[in-house]
Amino acid sequence: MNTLLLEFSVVAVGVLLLLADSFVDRSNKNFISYLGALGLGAVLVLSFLPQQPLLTDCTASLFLSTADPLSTFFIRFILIATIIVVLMTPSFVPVLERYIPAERKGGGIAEFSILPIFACAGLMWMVRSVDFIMIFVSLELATISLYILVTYLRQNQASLEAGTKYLILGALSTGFLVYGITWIFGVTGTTNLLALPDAINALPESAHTPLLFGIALVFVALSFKIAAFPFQFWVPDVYQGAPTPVTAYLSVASKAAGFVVLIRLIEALSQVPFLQQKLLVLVILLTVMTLIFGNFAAIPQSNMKRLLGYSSIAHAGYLLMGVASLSSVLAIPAIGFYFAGYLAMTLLSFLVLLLVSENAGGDEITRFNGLSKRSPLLAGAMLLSMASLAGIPFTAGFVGKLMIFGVALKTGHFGLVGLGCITVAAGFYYYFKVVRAMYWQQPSETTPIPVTLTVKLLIAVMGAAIIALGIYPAPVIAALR
Amino acid sequence: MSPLLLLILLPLIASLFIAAGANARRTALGAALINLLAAIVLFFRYDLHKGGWQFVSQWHVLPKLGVNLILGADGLSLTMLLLAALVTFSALLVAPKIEKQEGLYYISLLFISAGVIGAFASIDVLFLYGFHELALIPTFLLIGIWGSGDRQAAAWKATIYLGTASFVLLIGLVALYLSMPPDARSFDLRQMHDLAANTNWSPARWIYILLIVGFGTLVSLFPFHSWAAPAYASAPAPAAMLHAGVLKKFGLYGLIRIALQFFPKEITEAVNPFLIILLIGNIGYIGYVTVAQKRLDWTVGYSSVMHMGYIFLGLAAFNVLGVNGAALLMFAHGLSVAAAFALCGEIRQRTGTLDYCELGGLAKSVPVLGLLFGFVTMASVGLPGFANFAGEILVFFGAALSFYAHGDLIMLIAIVIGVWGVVISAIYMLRAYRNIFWGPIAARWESLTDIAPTARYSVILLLIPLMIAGFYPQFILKMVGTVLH
Amino acid sequence: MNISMIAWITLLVPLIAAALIVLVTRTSKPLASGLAILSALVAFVGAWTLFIAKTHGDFLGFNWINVAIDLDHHFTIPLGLLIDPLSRTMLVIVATIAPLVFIYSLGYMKEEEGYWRYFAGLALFLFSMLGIVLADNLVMMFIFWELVGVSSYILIGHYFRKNSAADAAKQAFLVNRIGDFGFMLGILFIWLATGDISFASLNPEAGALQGQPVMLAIGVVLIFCGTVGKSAQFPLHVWLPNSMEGPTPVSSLLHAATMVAAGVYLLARIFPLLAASPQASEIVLWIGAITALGAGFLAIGQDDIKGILAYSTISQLGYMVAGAGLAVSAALPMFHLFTHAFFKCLLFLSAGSVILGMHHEQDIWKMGGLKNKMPLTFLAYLAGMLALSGCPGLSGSFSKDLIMAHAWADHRAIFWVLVVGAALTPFYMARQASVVFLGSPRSDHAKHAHESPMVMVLPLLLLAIPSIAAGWGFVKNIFFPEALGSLEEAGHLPWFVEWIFISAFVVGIALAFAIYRNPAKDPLRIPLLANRFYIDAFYDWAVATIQGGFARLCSFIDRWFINGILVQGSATAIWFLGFCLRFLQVGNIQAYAFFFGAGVIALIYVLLTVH
Amino acid sequence: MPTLANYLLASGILFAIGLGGVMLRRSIIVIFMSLEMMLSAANLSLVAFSRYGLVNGHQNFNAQILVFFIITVAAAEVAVGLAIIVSLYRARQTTHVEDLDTLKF
Repeated sequence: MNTLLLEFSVVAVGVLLLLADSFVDRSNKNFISYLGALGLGAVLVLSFLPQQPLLTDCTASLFLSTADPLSTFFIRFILIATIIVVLMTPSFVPVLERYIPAERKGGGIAEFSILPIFACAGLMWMVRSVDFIMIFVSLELATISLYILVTYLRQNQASLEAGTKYLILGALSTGFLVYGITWIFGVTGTTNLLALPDAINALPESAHTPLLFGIALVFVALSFKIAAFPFQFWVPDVYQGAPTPVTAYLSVASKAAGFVVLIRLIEALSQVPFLQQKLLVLVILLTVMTLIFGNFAAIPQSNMKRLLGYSSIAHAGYLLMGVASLSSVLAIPAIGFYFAGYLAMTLLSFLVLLLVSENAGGDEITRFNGLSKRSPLLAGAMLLSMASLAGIPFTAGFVGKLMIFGVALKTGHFGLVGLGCITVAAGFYYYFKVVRAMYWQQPSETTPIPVTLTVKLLIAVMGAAIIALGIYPAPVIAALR
Repeated sequence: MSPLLLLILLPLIASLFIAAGANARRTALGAALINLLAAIVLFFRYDLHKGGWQFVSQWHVLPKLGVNLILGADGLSLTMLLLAALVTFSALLVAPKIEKQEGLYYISLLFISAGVIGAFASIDVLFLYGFHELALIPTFLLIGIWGSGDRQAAAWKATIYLGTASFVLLIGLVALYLSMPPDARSFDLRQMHDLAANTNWSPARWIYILLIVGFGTLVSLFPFHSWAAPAYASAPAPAAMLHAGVLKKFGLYGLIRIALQFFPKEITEAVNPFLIILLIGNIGYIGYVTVAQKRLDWTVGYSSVMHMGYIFLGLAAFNVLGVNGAALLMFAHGLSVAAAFALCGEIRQRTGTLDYCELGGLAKSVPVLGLLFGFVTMASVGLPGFANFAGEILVFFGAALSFYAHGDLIMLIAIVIGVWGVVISAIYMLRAYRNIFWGPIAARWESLTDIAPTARYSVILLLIPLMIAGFYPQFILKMVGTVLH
Repeated sequence: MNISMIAWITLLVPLIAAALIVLVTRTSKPLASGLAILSALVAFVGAWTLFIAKTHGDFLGFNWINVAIDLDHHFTIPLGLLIDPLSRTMLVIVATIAPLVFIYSLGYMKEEEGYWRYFAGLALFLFSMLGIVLADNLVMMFIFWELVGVSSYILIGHYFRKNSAADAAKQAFLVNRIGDFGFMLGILFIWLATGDISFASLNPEAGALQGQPVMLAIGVVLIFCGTVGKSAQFPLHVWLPNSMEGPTPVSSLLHAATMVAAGVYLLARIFPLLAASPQASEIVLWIGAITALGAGFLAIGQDDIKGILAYSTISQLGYMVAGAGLAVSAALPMFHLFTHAFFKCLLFLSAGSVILGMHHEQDIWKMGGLKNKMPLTFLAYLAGMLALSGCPGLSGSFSKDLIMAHAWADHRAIFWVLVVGAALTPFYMARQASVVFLGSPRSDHAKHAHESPMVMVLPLLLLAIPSIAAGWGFVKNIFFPEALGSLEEAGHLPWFVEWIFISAFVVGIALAFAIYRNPAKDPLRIPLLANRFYIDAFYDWAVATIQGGFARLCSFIDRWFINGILVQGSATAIWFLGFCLRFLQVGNIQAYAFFFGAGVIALIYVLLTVH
Repeated sequence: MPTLANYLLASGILFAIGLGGVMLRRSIIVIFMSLEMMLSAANLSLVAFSRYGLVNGHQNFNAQILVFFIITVAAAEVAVGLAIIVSLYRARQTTHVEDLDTLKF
């Protein structure tokens, strides 16, 4: 089968779900999300069939797309992330019903679990595309659905504010992206990443400045997507305001897609001699600032969602460390593995956060007080994900950090590694704040938190994944070598 | 199925059962007892003539990168395993009745135990490291929930300090790994040995320093010791026993296994003077800090920091005598300090305070406790008959030998201060004993109940091997001797 | 049953007894004491068998430590029993006095609590002391050296609820530790220099000592530190008087007869080195002489019946050390040790009997006229006192005069110091005798004092015999067969030296009886002496101020600099940095847009400028 | 006959105005319009580039295709964006950016 089929089938799933939504009674919408998860699962299975590109000559067509290991891996990654998020939505329904004016019972709830599927399709295209046009279109497909999702609680001020911020800053970065693409195209005459290096090498010295201008603008847009300092400002606010499943989705899937594009771009441009040094310095600067800001600014946080926002900036920093070491063969496996672990631990922590904040009525860390007494299962799950985020051995987070720092050492970024040690220490601090709340403090009320079967299943799966990846990372790494 | 894997898994399985709702104390004790017996059996099943790694078994993890789960044991690790099993069992035995979250309490203890056992049983450096880290969160919980005094601050400091230190250590290990020739990279200790022996593999100096600092912090090497005393002072007795008795030895174990083995002579000799200065800080400086303490728990906590200095002295001697002495001292100190913390906990339970000013004359109301504490006191001042003495004297001979070989003045100073340290530890331990158990007894202590049988036996369980190894050190030395040449 | 078996049994039986007492018979008084005495008697029999059999040899037990340095070199610390004339003699001294004291204790401790602790301590001590005597190498001796230290700690601290006793025990242990600090270094030094630690192979010509007088001297002096501590020589003598807080039998056995003499025994053991090093022996000599004289003076200033004896012990130990320092023969100090053991033990035991008779009243100025109340004790005491004072014909005189005679030959200054000391001895002893036994009672206790039970008196009488006779020729020839022969012919002594000794004795006695004929209170009370030359006060000050201050300083640095500034400080700094950074997140979209634009410019700038 | 430079200049100015509007104007509606202006600036220069940057004599149509995409995307963005702004107005009775600062630090 050929590559684009996957994306189209995802879109098909989305459309079918919309139809299904409008043809069933509105009493119980959960089955929509289960249906969606099922459909995506089917696509995931499909993705394991052998694939070949739509057109063998990638430089000719506009709908350019590849089927290299990187894209295959991240397509599955995004599918899995979407499935989990879609499965999270039923637990979120009460909040939706609180904040959405439903003249008809259950109105506008199904879409909440359908829109991620369209975003998913966009992100899947994005990780495949090797042409700026495709990159732009797919990115917008994903982003626009995410605008809606972020603002979904349309009577909740926080959600609205977050949505507006995301909208405006996102549109701003889009503007920079297209303008950058414009200039790159103007100078080189191509929008294709694979054709770009030769085109640039052919350029006269005089054309370098406008080219660099364009590249810089494209970098700006990508840095915005992956939340690298100084383009991370939307992250904490949007994460805090957005509905929790959406926050989870933002922090995992769309960030991953952004990184894939960034990697492709850098790999393409690194074939140009005079760009290598510039790009390296640029990435290292981004890394340093992102690490410092993400980790240190997270220390004084008291709101769990916001804390996770900062922590996702911090992890972007570690991933950038991997990007800075792309010259090592293990860099891409390292980044991929880091993301695999990051998916499990982040989504798990957001799931627990969702249940707790729904039950305790807020996202502050203090709401976690004495969770170990109210629900040992949730506390244990949160403990596991926090340990993994902090990088305790036998969790996916540890192996990820190990590999990232390994490649960084191998490439000789000793300064980055040194800084990394400090930021890891900071990470211990703010992640253990949650553990402290859950285990040291006394709960305000002792009523146990109810946990549905689906959630138990999700926790079990993700927890198992965290530990399994931490002990036996071979398969994931093999998938990317 | 390798016996060592069972040894590691048993506590974890037990904690699963506890999480599922089994009787916490009985399950934990059962697992620990089986582990103890198994450890003893393995200790004596080890074939001394064959030597080397035995009971080896291996599971592939990342064979291409040279990372595998390889379990195996030689004399040194079997000794440490025996220590771990002993201390675990007696720590669980001495644990008092827990009101809140008993299950979590025992699960945490079992996790620490599994971690240390795994660390001492793995041949693969990465797993050796990873297993040790398993103890980080349980310690955090144990001190934070069931600790005493300023427990939360202590738990914070210890956790973040140790977490950071272990990360630095991890960087050092990875750098060591990367310094190998690309085709031969491996975390397998045996392969690293072959590499060091057969090729001209010579890691850089900064890696050595990184390892010394990383491992050193875990062993509270001066000046990276600030976490230790407060943590031990406020930790619940079983946690302090496991942490100070066994977990702390991991750092030294790692130094013996890795730092001392694979680095060229010129690097070690270049760095050694600084290491010696630091260990002088441990013995002399921390020794007097200990003298200044006014509470028993702080005294014992700091003393466990100080005594690390002797072990470092043995390692810094870089000869068979010194390292043998260090290994013996690791075993001895593990047992004695565990017993000390157990008795600390017992006293605290009865009096609610460990302040020298408030206590006194307890030997009248709790004679057996007093007797046992007397034994512990004498052990930690290095009295002949306890393994501590044998270890210390071997360390001194080793240090003297290395002074004779190199004639460096700093080593001479270290020896003199080290021998003087024996006086220092006598000063504070005897003062502790005199202030708590001797002198006139206050009326409110008249009616204390003497130590309970379980606690008594758990301490005796620690003292017996201590005295066996004291009267006949070969019992340990011939085991560790198989490794250190 | 071969000879080495006997030796090992002699050594180990007391240990077994001690262990059994602690583990099994804590509850039963008779069993505890019975076990201890039994073990002492076994040791007694064993010791004499070894002595009569004239056993000579080194019986290796096992290698306590045996580390393979490389394929053909092993580092070993053996545990073996070295039995030669020296250890034979010491063995019988210890094993003869010990049972007597054990039996005496039956009576003395009858009323006391902690019976089992006491006898376990005694048995442990006996084991350790025999270990010192029989050790065949330095480390082994150090091991038992420490063990006698701890048994002395236990026994001094027997009345642990008295603050004074608790402190005394602690001080005794610590002061000995300070001595052992030197001892340990000395062992290491000798080992490095000669490559061996066994007594058999000690010789000044070995290894690095070859033609290195300074090295040799350093080694010997370091080891001598052990002696200074254990034998309470100046400046480490302070613990011995305080150790009198222990029960009197303990004082007599440990702190008069045997344990404190171990230091002298150690010197005799390393005599080859000592003799070969003039510098070292000079130091030893002077330390001994100073101690002998100073302690003699201090004994005059004491009011505690045991205190006087304690200082006299220190003084006599000074004589022995000086005797060793003369570097003539190991037998010279050993001979005085031999005689001293008996009469000083006797003196203490009779003092104990007095104390019991006086209901634990120890101040001699509350006694008086006891010779009628407790005649047997008085007789025994008289024998001991005369022997100690150097009354011609009694054991003490022979050994002490011998030392002084040799001092005359080689070191005239030392000679005069020792002679003054020898004049002080009869003085303070006669003082004690007349105040305690003569005159009229000074208190009700003294009026109603009574003779002690037979179980206590019998040992006294038994000990009186050797106290008188131990110095006589034939006895001497049994115990010091060859060694003293050469010292006998005092041909090189001028005729009047002998008379100096005698006159010293007479003058001392006479003065004492003249001054102390039944006064109500001390007629000559010299603050300097009563306050022990203020040495103890100085030490207390030094420990409290200097050591305590240093410790507090260290603790302060640790608390505020290392922990406060370095650790907490860095943590706080990072927290503060984060606290500042979070305020970049102002929450206003347009501010973010501004940062965004700034970022764009920065990026462009970087890309354009970097090359 | 204007040259490529003129078009680029014009589009540059357009872009700058848009950026300035985003940074300076207070009303979210206007900010949003300025954003659209930035996009059209890109469109203008894209068309210019494909008109002047000839590839062996022919225009390069890739860019013009991108232009259509951009217009479409912009339309979608506007649709969503205006919806968001409307609901914001419903909820907060304001469309001023200063009022949107409850989420910060």
